Amino acid sequence: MASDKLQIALYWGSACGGCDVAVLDTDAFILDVAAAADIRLWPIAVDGKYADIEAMEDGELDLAIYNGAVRNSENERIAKLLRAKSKLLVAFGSCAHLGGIPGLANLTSRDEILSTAYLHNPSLEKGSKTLPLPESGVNGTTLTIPSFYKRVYKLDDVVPVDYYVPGCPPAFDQVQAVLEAVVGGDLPAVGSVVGASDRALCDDCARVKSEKRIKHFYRPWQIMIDPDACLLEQGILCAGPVTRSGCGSRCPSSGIPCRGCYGPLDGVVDQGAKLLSAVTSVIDSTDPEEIDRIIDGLPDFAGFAYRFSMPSSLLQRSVGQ
Amino acid sequence: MSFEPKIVGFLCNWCSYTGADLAGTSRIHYAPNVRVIRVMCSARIDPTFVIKALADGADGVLVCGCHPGDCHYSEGNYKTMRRMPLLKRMLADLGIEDERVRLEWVSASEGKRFADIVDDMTERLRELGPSPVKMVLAGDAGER
Amino acid sequence: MPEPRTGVFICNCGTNIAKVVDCDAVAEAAMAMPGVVAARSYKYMCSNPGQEMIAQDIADHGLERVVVAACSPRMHEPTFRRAAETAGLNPYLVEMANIREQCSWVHDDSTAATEKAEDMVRAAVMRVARHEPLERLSVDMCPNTLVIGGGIAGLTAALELADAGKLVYLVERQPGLGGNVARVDLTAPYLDSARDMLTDRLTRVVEHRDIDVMVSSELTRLDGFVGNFKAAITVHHDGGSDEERQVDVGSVIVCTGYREFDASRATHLGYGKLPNVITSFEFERMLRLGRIETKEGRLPQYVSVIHCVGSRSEEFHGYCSRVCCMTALKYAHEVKSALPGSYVSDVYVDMHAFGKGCEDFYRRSAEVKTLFLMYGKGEHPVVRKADPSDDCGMLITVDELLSGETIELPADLIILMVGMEPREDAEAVTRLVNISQDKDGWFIESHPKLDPVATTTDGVYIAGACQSPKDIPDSVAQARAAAGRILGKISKGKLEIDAMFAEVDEDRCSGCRMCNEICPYTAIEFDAETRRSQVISALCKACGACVATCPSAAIKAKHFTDEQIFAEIAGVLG
Amino acid sequence: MAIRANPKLIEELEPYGAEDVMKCYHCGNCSAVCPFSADPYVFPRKPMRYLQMGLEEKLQDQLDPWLCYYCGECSDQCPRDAEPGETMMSLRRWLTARYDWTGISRLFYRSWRWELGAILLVAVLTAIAFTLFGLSQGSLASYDGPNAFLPSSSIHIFDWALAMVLLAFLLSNAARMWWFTMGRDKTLPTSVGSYVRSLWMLPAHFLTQARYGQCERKGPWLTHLALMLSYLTMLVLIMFFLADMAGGPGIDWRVHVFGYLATAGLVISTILFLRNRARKSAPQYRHSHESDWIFLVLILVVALTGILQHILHRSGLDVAANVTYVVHLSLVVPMLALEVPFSKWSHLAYRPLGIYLAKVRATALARSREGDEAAQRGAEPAAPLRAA
Repeated sequence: MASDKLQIALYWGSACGGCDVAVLDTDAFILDVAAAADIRLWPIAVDGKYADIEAMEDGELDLAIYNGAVRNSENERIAKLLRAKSKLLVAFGSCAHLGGIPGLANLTSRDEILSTAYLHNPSLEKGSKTLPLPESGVNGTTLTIPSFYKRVYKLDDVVPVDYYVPGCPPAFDQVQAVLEAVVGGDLPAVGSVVGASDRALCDDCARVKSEKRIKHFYRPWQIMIDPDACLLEQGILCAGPVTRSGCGSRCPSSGIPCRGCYGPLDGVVDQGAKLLSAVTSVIDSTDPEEIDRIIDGLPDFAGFAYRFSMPSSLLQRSVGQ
Repeated sequence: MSFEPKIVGFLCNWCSYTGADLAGTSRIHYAPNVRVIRVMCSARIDPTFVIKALADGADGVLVCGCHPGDCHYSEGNYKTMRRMPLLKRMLADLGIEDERVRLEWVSASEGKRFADIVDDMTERLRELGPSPVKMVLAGDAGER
Repeated sequence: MPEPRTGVFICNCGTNIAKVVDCDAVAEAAMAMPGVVAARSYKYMCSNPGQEMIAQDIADHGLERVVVAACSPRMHEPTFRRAAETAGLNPYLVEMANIREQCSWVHDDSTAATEKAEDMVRAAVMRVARHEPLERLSVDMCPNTLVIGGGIAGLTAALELADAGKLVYLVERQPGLGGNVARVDLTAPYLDSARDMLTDRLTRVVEHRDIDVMVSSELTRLDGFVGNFKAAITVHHDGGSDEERQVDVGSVIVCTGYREFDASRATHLGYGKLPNVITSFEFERMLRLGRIETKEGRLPQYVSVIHCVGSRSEEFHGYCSRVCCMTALKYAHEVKSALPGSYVSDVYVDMHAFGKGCEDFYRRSAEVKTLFLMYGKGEHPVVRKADPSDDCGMLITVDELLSGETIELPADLIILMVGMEPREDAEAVTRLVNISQDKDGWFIESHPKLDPVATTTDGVYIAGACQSPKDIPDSVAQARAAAGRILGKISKGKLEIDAMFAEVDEDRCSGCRMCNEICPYTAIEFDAETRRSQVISALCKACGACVATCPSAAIKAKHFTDEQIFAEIAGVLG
Repeated sequence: MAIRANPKLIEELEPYGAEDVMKCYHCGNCSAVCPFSADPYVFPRKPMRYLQMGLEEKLQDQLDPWLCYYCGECSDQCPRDAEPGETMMSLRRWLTARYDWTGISRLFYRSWRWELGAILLVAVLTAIAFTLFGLSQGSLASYDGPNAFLPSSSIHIFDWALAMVLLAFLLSNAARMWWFTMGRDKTLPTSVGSYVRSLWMLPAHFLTQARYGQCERKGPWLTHLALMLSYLTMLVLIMFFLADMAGGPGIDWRVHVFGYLATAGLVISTILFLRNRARKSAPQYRHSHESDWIFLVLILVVALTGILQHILHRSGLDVAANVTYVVHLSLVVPMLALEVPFSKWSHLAYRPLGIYLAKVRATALARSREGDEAAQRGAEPAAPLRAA
């Protein structure tokens, strides 16, 4: 069916749904979108079928917004499908952009995940041995389900991506901005991150920064947080310095350290390594034992440093067998 | 033929690199497995470099700086002293064995010490075998 | 973008490299490397024909980058940079692969060595492709000098500079000039008068039209960098009024000297409790007044000098204070000549008489029948009041080493040779002028042997006892050395600063201030207005600590950028 | 217990010849080159240290100075010209003065005028006494025979009387020496046995001066031995064979041959010594205390007058012989009466005694050390047993 309306599709891969909610969060604006555009696919909100997309001409879609990481064969299949059918493919949110929270699964292995979930989960009935298989025969018929990949990929590991909208989830004003940009047709260079700043979060963070010397790391609940001072200077691990701004510094301003969902800045190839380098550099000690004691205050550092960017890091995953 | 590890060595210009040069001028022989990259100060060594080397296929990474207190830039090596322990902990979580990344203090006069360190590290890595990084990533590329 | 046209030059260094590394094979392999348009192996690259070959190839092949695989860059990098420069190529577009010191000289397996050499060359090729042409900075040199401290070192330095027609600001905290030397009577070993030594200098300094003397003054702030410092000085006028002065200087000489050890800390010597136990400086005052007597006004029959008070001890300072031994011998001479009937004894740990004329002085003191008593390091003499029946006022108990006996030595006057200590505000000074202290608190020179008056901060020099205990000749020598260094810099007019320094990309800096604390040279300034950090290039020594620290990759280490090092990593790993 | 140092002591020692001791900075070269310096007697360094520090008591207890023969090696080796050898020499003089309870020797050593004055006085008195005695009972014209001017029988008695007196002085001083160096020290486990066992050393060293022989330079030893033996021979002849000596005019070779040898020995050795001292030919001759000169000169003139008297008598010039005899005696008497107990000569007793006592002391110390070790061994539990 021909239409002069903007043809768009939204899809969620391996995701929590937060990104879709973020789109809905645009509030009344979403109605303008609905007015200005035909939403051809949006599993969470409208009734569209893969078949309809497959039936399309290549490039029939103007815009495909993909949120979530690529964890299984279906995620990849739809990513490829949308890439083919859409003029623009936007990686929306941390998972599509960097791998996101699901990407933390790369710190362990597929086998461990499956055995934990299907063999050793306390909620399972005794002796259950059922493991999800791509194909399984049930009284004569064969059932197929998407195959569960060895690890999590970010979107551009499987298809070329035109734009990235970072955030977990992206701030709604940016969702709006992106959509308006597309409507207005004024788009930055392909491959760039849109709806975010080129500076670190600290640029927008209202907390007062001074020279940094850290003698002890605390979890946020361990101390009375000074509402005005830089969290890091108070010994609270904050990913702000290694994270793109654009979120409006919502976490730090509410006393919660930045987790880095907007991802690293241009020129930083590995967000976790950079955070490590920056934070350890300002440890206030020259005594190895004391230094060890101080970094004891940073448990599961890999988990924190790569919370949103494991699959986009240099090693992409744990290589332990 | 037995496995020959490739080691990337990051050496500070003033102590360790000079020490390595001294090993040369003193003709102290050591294993040819190390590939040295010179930086002005060990403090320039961004943990990213270490991870990059591993990601690019190094079987081990050796980081050398001036002995604590002797830094040409007075306190650069203390930054290294702070970065490396946490880096090693993080790499352990990422499945990189401890022996693969090593921090040593080598002064400009310790050519022998540098040679011994390289020999020792090479030997340990021979026993440990090739780095898992390449295989695993290659494996992923093959079949998701 | 296409890889820049690169030439690779492999030196055989006679046979030094060629006998282990197959240079031709390396050259051949190099030809296959990205951007390489010419690769040669030659006997001696550092020789004139070798350098001409490089220049020629730059012209013939229009080379944009040059890689020289030869000896250590610490050896010949300047040579090959010059060679490139003569051919009109920016010197920073040259990279070396160290295939001699770190390859041919340390390996014997030819295949492995050749393979390694290839990796090293590949790394250099890939690195140099990402090099940028850099220009050395040139800054003006302000011909004025700030001298902190009006002791013998400060006065000497000031005169040296002023006599050369350069303006000197001499800042002295005390109301009067002269420092510790002004408290001394005669000087060892030639027994000439310190007063004479000083007065002539003092008058010249005060009258000199190129010396601006500020007494009762303190340096409160020093900003800027070599050649371009701004110093803030507070002058305390009598009457309590303070005057703030701002002066521009190109160099600073720190001559803050020392303070004497507080003898009352060595409780076993009874200083402060027994009236006739006095410090060397108190005795100097006696000598200057011309009458050696006890507190009771009697002439002492037994005069005892106790060495190493506060020095060379586990308890206080481990170091030797350097001048006390000869001063003590001087006392022997002065006492003997003033009171011929008296008995002088020196209670010491070791006799350090290494200076010019000092051993001879020691011999002469023995000849005037000075009794030398030695005690062990770590032990200490104990002073007590004598009994009325004794023919002396006090008794010194000491385990005498050379006799193995524990003895009691009679004494009427005891002189404690108090050692030297860094001044109480030494640490404050280091922070003001950004130099560092050693474990004992003395200021650290940039090289203990080859650069004893410069510091790790360009343009800041140290002279005299603030660097370590020192006698007058050494202090004077250091002061003149520092002045000489400065005059040399001034005579050049301009200062060249290496192009290798860090640079902040203001469009990326988020003002997180992670880097501020990192810089050992305080070369990083935070601008509170713009909330951005900047690197003062003249202060930067290019260590790169801040670059590795910057979480936004906003700081770039010129000539050691991330890209360059990544390329090198990829290169060595083939 | 701390010992009181006395910085003034050195000044007291100066008149005895210790002038350079303060120059010593205790490198220990002297003790290293000395052939006799050995535990428990380490010298010259240690006595020099005691002297510098003025540890009077310690010095008085020292036997070390008597173990030194002043070969001069130490002074040669001394980098500071502190003259260790001379210091030891002056310590011997000082100790001699200390041992002597009369105080005469202190007087002599500190002032040569006193010494010389005393000698002259005694000489004059002796001369007068013997002249009056001679005239009272004989004739100046007859040297021997029934009315001899000075009959050997009476001189013989006089000699013995004098000898007894001297012996008394010497022995009492020797006793004091023993008391200072051994007797006082109650901690010293000496036994009569150890005294007896080493007794042989006294005559042995007295007669041979074997230790002196161990010095590097042999010359001084031979000269010294010659002087000593000649003197001894002469003493024996005079004390026991005076009659035969004085008898004449014929020459009785059985005794006179010894007489001649001894006289020759005396004359030659003293002349040699005098020459050396005059020329300062070796370190031990570089510093001559007045007492050294007086001693040598006295022996020489005694010997010469003796010879002269002998010749005159044999040539029948009895008057001249008798006059010479009186002169001879007036030199002999002060020599024996003053020099032997109170001055340089006394070392003929103190040195062998010193060597002897040193030996006894050393054995005693060794024994007490063994004792301690034994005690320690006893204290230790029997380890091997426990192991078994």
